[in-house]
Amino acid sequence: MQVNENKEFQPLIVAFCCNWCSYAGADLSGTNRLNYPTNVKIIRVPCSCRVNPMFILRAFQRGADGVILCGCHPGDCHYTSGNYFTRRRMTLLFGMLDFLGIERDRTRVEWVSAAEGAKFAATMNEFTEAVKKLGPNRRLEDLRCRKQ
Amino acid sequence: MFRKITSEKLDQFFQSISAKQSLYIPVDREDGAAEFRKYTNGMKLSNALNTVRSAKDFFFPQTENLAAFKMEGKKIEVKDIREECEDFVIFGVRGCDARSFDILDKVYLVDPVDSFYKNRREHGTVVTMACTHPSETCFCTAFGIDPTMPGGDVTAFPDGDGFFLMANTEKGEKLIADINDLLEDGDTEKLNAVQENTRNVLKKLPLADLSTESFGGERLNELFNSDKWAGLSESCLGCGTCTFVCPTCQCYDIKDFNTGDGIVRFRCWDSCMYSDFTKMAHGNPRVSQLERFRQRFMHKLVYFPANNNGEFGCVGCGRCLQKCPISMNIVKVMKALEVK
Amino acid sequence: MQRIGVFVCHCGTNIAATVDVKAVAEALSHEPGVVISQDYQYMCSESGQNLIKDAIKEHSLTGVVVCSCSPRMHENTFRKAAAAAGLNPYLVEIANIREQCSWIHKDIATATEKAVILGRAAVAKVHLNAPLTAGESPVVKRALVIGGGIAGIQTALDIAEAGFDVDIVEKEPTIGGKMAQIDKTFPTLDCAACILTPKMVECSQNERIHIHSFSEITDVKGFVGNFTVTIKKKARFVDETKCTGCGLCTEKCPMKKVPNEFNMGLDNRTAVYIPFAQAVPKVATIDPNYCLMLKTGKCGVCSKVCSVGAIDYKQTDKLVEEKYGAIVVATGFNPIKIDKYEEFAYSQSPDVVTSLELERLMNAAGPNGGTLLRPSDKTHPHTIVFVQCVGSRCDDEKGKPYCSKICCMYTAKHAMLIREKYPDTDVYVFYIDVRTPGKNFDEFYRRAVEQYGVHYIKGMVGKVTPRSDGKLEVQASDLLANEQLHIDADMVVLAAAIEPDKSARPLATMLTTQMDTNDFFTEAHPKLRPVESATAGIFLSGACQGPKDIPETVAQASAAAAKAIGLLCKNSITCNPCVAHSDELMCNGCSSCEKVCPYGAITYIDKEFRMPDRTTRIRRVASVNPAVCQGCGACTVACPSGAMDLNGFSNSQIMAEVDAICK
Amino acid sequence: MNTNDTLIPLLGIVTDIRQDTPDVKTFRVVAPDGGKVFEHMPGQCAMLSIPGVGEGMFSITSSPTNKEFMEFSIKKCGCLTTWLHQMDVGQMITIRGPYGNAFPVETELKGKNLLFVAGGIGLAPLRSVINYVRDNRSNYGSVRIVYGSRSKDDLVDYKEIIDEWMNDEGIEVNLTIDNPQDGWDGHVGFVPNYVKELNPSTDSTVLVCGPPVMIKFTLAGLKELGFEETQVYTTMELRMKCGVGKCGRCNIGNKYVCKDGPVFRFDELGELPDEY
Amino acid sequence: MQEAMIKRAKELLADGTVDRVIGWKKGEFVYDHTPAVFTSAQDIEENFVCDELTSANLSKYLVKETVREGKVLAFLKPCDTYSFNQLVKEHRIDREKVYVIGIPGGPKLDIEKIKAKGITGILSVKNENYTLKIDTLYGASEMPFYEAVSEKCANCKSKKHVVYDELIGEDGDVLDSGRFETVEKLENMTAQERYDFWRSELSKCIRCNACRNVCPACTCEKCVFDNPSSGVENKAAADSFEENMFHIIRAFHVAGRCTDCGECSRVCPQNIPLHLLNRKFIKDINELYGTYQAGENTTDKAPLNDYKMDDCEANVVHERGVE
Repeated sequence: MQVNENKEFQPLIVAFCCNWCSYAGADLSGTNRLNYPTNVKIIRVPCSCRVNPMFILRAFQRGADGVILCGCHPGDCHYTSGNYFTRRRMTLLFGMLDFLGIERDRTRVEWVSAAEGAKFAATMNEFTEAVKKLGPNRRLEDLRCRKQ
Repeated sequence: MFRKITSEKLDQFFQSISAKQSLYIPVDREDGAAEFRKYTNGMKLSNALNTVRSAKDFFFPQTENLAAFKMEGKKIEVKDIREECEDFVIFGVRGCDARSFDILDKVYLVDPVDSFYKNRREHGTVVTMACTHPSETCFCTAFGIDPTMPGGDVTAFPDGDGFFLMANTEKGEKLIADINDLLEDGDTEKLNAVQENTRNVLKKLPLADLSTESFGGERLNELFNSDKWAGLSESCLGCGTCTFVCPTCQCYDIKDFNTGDGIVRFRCWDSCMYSDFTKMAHGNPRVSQLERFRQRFMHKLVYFPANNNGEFGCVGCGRCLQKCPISMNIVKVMKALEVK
Repeated sequence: MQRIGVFVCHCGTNIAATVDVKAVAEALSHEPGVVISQDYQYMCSESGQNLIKDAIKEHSLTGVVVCSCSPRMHENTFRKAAAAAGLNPYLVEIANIREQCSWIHKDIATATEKAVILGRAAVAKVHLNAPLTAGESPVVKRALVIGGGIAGIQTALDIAEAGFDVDIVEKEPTIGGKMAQIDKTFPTLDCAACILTPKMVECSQNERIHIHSFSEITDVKGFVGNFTVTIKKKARFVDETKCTGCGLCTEKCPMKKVPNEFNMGLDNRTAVYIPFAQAVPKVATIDPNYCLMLKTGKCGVCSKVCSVGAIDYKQTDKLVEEKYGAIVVATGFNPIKIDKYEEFAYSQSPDVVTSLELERLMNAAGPNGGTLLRPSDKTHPHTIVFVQCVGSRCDDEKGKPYCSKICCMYTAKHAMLIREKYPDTDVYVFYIDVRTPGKNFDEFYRRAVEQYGVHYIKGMVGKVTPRSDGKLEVQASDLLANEQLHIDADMVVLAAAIEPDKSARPLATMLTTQMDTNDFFTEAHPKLRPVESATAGIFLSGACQGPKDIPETVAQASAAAAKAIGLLCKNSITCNPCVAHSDELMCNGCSSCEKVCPYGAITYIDKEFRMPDRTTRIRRVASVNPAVCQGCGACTVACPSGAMDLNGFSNSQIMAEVDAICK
Repeated sequence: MNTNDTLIPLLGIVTDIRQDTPDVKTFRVVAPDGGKVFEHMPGQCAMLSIPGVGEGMFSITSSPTNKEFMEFSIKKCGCLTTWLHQMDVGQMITIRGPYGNAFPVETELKGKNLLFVAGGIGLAPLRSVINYVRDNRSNYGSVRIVYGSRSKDDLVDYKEIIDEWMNDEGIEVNLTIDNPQDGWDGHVGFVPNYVKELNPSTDSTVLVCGPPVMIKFTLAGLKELGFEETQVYTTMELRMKCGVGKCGRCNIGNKYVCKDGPVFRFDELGELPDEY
Repeated sequence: MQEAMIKRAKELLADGTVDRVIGWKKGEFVYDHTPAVFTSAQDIEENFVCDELTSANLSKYLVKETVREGKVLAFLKPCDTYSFNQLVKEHRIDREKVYVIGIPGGPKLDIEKIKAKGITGILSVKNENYTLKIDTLYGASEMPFYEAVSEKCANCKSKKHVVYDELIGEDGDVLDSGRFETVEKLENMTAQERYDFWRSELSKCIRCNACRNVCPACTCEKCVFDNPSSGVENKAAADSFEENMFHIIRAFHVAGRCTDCGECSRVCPQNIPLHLLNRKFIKDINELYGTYQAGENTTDKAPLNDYKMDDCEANVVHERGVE
C-alpha cells in the first residue's frame, strides 16, 4: 500500500501477465500511450497457467490489495490449453477465497490479447478503482508485513 | 487463610482481578471444547475438566518473536522487539497443568535460563482448581499428583456453589488480599464431602493402577532397545497433535521470517514426532518414525526422570489419550513396556 | 556473493521524460547484491551494449538487470551482449520501464517510484536466476502437409523439389481440393483442371511425396523438428495397393443413388466410387453409409467384378505414426451453409444455387456435361441473377464479418462465361462494392460490363420468391437509381462467403497453434511472418490462413514450403532452456503433471532411491523431456508437492518478484 | 528490558576469508568494535547466523589463546554455509555462544601425552586444542597429530600445519591422503589404518574428530592397540541445534550434546543408547 | 461382523493369500482403537476389533504397506474404498499387493459428541435400539444414537464399495446426502459473516498437521509446508495469514482428489470443520464442471487436470451467493 500526498488510499495491484498475449497487450497499451494507474505492477509469466495460487496468496500476504491475472483468450493460448487450466484453478481458488469471506473484488482473471492494449488499460483502470473502493486488504494480510 | 468466593460473586471476583491485570479463565467454545480466554465481563467459567490446549501456552506460547534484524549491505542491526510482559492471572489450572509448569521450569529456568519464559513465569499468577470430576482418561495420580490439591499460587477448591481459595505463595497472597472484600467465611464441611467424593472417584479410575515402576533412568538402554517400539509406532501419523496438546512438551524451533522490511526471528513449537525434526545440514539422526516415536516417550518416561531425580515428564492429563488421531498414547506405551 | 549490474536506459526521452532515470539507477544501487548501477542514453545501441559488456568483465558480474523497454523488444539483444561478455545469457533480466511505465504514466514522481519497484523486482529475480544452457534437438528431415488442395500440392511439390520427403494427408479420397471442382479460373479463363491435374499427377509420381488420402490427423505430439503425428487412414474398404482405378466396380455397383459430393450433390454416384476421372490416387472408395454389403451383408458385386481382388469389406481404420520436422497446414476453405438465408429461397428452389454449384453446372465433367441448364427442369435459363456478399461482410450471426475476397472475381467470370456461351441470357449482378485489386482484375471486370454486357447493379436483393410458373421473382433495390426492381429470373446464383474447413479448429488444438475468432489460423506476425504460425515448426499455406484466390494461394504455398525447407535444412535446432524439471526426491509420481502437459513432455520412470534410513526404494518419478517441453508451466501448478519447477520462471523467482513489488 | 537472553545473538564482522580447500573456507570474526566477540575454551562452539538465511552451529577453530579474533572453518554443505561461502570480507554476521563443554585441557589432559586424530573438516575443532596446547606447551607431554583427508587439496589448514606445527619442537605431524596423487610423497591410506601403522604408545590420550565411519574404525583400531575407551575423546557438535539444550534435538539418550557435550569420552558414549 | 472379519482374516493368513492384515486394535477404553498391522492369527483373535468406534480410514497406510514385500489384507469401509481407488489412480498404492475386503461402513460414533453432552468418565457405550447406554464413573447416561454419529457418517455420500476383492455383508448404494447443506448455509451468509466464521474456526488451529498427515490425498513425499525451499514452509502459524494460507493451499492441493472421507475433521483436536473447505471445492466442481467423485474409479480425469472449452469464467464467483 502506498500513501501519497493527499492521503487517498492507493492500492497495490499485482498483475500476472502471460508473456504471449497479456504482457504484449500491456506493452501495446504503453505503445498507444493509454494510461492506467501506477498502482499496477506487472509480473511476467510464460503462461497464465504458471500462476500458482501460492503466488496470489503471497502477494496478499506481502501487502497487495488486489491481484489480477491476465492471459490469452480461451482458445488462443500459446500453449493451447494453459488458460483453460488457469480458468478452472482460479475459479475454484477465488470461490474459496470468497467462501472464506475475502472480498471478491480483490481478485480477477481477465483475458487480454496482444491486440487489446485498450482493453488492458481499461481493465487496469477499472480494477484499480474497484480495489480502491474496498480499501486496504485486511482480511488476507500478514500483520508482520504491514507497512508502518 | 481459607475463605470462600460464592458463585454469585464469581463475576465480581473475575471483574475485580481483571481490572488490575489480564485474567484468563477456561470457557466453553461453541464446539463444546474449552479453552483459556482473556476474561471480559459476562464470560462464563467452563465446567469442563480441561482445556484442549494446555496452560503451558501462557509461559511457552506457540510462537514468540525473539529479535528482529535489519540488513543493509553488509551491515546487520539487531533489534529487540520483545513485548513488555504485564502481570496476568490464569484461573482454573488443573493439578496436572500446574505440575507441568514445574517440569517446564526444569528445562527453561535451568542454566542457561530462558529469559522469555522466565519473564512470563514471573509475571504470571497461577490459580489452580481442584478437580471434582476426573475423566476416564486421567492418570495424574500415577505421577504423584493429587488433583484435589493442585498447588499453584492460589488454589481454588470448588464446593458446588463457589470456591474456597487458598494462597500457596506470596504472589497468591497478594492476589487474595486484593479481593479480600469479596470473600467470606464458608462452611468447609461441604468441601470436605466434595473432596472425599473426588478421592473415591480417583480410586475407581480405569487408569488408577497405572504404574511408573518400570520407568526411569535405570532401564534406559533396556527400554530403548525394546522390540515393542516397532508395533507401537507403526500406525503413528507423525503429526504433532500429542506434542501440541501436551502440557509438558517443550521442543521448539527457531525460524526467521522476512517481512520485506527486515527479518523477524521467532521461536515456535516443534514436535519430535515430525519427520524433519532432527534434520540438519549434515543429516538426520532420527530417520524413522520408530526412532521419533521412541524419543518422545523415552524422553518423558526415562530421560527426563534420569536427569531430574526421578520426576517424570508426564503429568497424566490425558489430553493425548483424547486427541491422538489414531488413539496411540503414553498409557498404551507404558502398558506395553512395563515389566509385570 | 551475487554481483549484479543494473543498467537504466533513457531510451532518448522515451523513458527519461517521465522517469527520473538517474534516481532509478541510484535507488537500485542500494539493492542487495548490486555492485554497479548506471544509466545511459540508449542501452540497446552498440555503445550501450558495450557498457554492459565492459561492466560484466570489470565487475565480474553474476547478474544483469536492464531497465529499459519491453523484454519482448530487446531481451535477446541484451542476452546476446551478456553472452558476448562471457555471462550466461539467462542471467539477464529486463525491467520494463518504458511500455509498462514511462509511456503510461505522466507524473514523474510516481512513475519513477514505480520504475524503481519494477527494477527492484528484476534484481530480486536475477538473484535467483541460474545459468541455463540451451540444448539442441535434431530435425527430422521430413515434412507433413495437411490438406491436399492446390495449397498443399504446391507446398509438397516445392518441398520435395528441395530434396525432402513430404507426406500429404488429405481427408477426401483424392487430392485436388476445391480447385478440382472449379471450371475456369479468372482472370485468364483457362481450365482449372488443365492446370491442376498435371500437378496432382506430379505429386503421385514424385517419389519423395507420399499421399495419405482419405486420412485424418488424430494426434500431434512433439515440437519443432520432431513432431510425432498419428494419422488415421480411414477404411475405404479397397486395398489401395491393389486397386488399379479401372472403375469397373463403380459401373456395376447397384447402389446408384448416392448424392455426388464432387458435383455438389447435383447428381448421383455409386456407393463404390472414384470422385472424378483424374482423381489421385485413382483408387475406388466404398461409402459405408450406402454400401449394401456393408450395411446389410448382402451384395458383394464389386468384390466379384474386381479382377485384382482389391475389395476388402473387413478393412478398418488404421492408425499410423510418423515423425516430421515441419508441418504445413493447408486445410483450405468451404462455402458457408446458406440455408439460413431464407430470403434467397435456397432451400425452396433448386434453381437457386451457390457459385460453386454453378461451377459444376457449367463444367464439362459436371452433371449436365457442361451445358448450363436449370436444375429443376433442365431447361435453358434466360435470366440469371447473381447475388454478391451472401454471408460476407456481414454483421449478424448468420454470416461472416470479413470479405471473402474471391467472389467479385469469380462472379465476373461466371457472368462473362454465361454471356459468352449463351448470349441470349440476361445476367444481373447485385453487388455492394466490386472489389478488383489484383493483376488484370479490374480489366477483367470491366470487360464483363463493357464487352459482355453484364448488368451490374449496386444494390441488394431483398427477396427471392419461387413462383408456380417456375420463375424466381427477385425483389431488389438499385441504390444508384434509387428504385425498387423486380426481376423474373430463371436462376439465382449466390456468392456464398467462404469459411475455414471445420477440421481446422480441432487440428489447431492438436498443433497448439492459434486461430482467430473466425477459425482462420493466426500467422506469427501479420506482416513480417505471414506464413508461419506462432508455434515453431508449423507453417500456414493457402486459405486456412484467410480467403485467397488461386495465385495468392500458390504464392503462399511456395512461401510456406520455403520456410519449411529452411527448417529441414538444419541438422538440429536450439531448444528453449526455460523448461520444466522435476525434483525427483520430492516427486510423488502421481501423474498430475503429465495430465496437464499439452506436449506430452512428461513421462514416468521407476527409479531407485536411497532413503534417509539407508534403505533403497524404487519410486515412480516424473521426468521431463527438455526438448519437448515448451515451458508453459502448467505442470508446476498441478504438482502438489512443488517437485515440478520451471527454469527461468521458478517458484522462488516469481515469489521474489512478488515480495519485491509488495515491499 | 532484559535482552540478555542466550538466544539473542551478538554481532561479528568477518575480517578475513581464507579458502582452505575447494569446499572449506576459514572465516575470521571479530566484534564490531574490535577484539573477540566472546571468550571460549577449545572444543566449544558458536552459533553463526545470517538473519533470513539460517542459524548454524560451528566449532570455534581458533585457540582461546588468540586474543584478537575467532576463526571458523566451514564446509559448504547447506543453505547457510553456501551463503557464508559466497560472502565477502566486511560482512556482518550474528553470533551467539560459546556453547557446550570443552576438551578438558585444564584438567584431564594436563600433563598427558596427546594424540590427535582428525579426518577432513574434523580438524576444525581439534585445531583449537592443538594451538592451545602449543601455546601452553609446558603443560602437556608429547604431541602427535595424525591428519588425513581425501586428497592433498582437502587438507584443511595445510599451510599452518606445514609452516608451524611441523616446525614445532616436540610435535609430530603425520599426514595421509586416501588415494595416491601427483605431487604427494607422503603417506597414502585411510586414517584408522595409518593410526594402527603408527602404533602410538598407549600412554597417550586421544582426541578424535572426523566423519562417523572414521571415528568408528579409529576407535576400534585404538582398542586393538590397547587403548581404553576412557582415553579417547571426541566431539559431536553436529548434533547441536539451539545450543542451549532445550529445543529437544541434541539428546543421545538422556545426555544433551549442547550441555553435556559436544565433547564426550568414549566410555560415556558407550553407556548411551546406540543413537549416534 | 467382527467375528466374520476375524474368521476371514485368519483364513487368508493361513492359506498364504496375504501375510499380514491391516485393521484396528483394541485400546484401553471402549473408543480408543488404533489402526494396526496383524501378522498372527493369535494377535487377530485377541486384539482385532471392528465396531461403531473404528472410524479410522486405513487406506493411507497402504501407501507405506505396499512398499513392503508381500500382500496385505485391508478391511475397507465404503468411504475408504474411494480413498483407496484415488491412491491407486495416483500410483501411490500398488493394487496388486492389497487384498481388499469391503466391509459395511458406519454410522460410526464420535466420542467427542458424547462428551460434548457433558458425559464424562465414560466406561462403556452400548447401542440398544439406537439409544446409546453409556456407563460412566458418575453413573449411567443415555442419549439418542444419531446424536452421537460422527459428522462424516451423518453426511455419508455412499454405501457402495468402489473396489474390493470380496465383500463381507451387502454392498450399498451411492446416497443422496445432504453433505453440502452447511457449505450452502455459509455461502448464503455475508462475506463479513463468513470471514468471522472462518476466523473463529481457523484461529483455533494449532498446526499440529493431524489433518494433513491423516489425509489420504496428502501423501506427498515432501509437503510444501515442510520444505524450506518452497518459500511457504511454516511450522506454526505466526500470523492469521499463515493459518489461512495453510488451509487454503492444503484444500487446493487436494481439490479434485479429495474423496470427502472426513478424516481431517475427525482428527482435528480443535474440532475445526475442515471438511467444509474440501466440500466447498467439491460442490463448486460438481456445479461448474459436472458431478465428479474422486476415487469413484481409477480412470476419470481429475477436474483440475481437465477442462472444457466452454467452462465458466472465474467471475462466476461474483455472480453467485452473497457478497
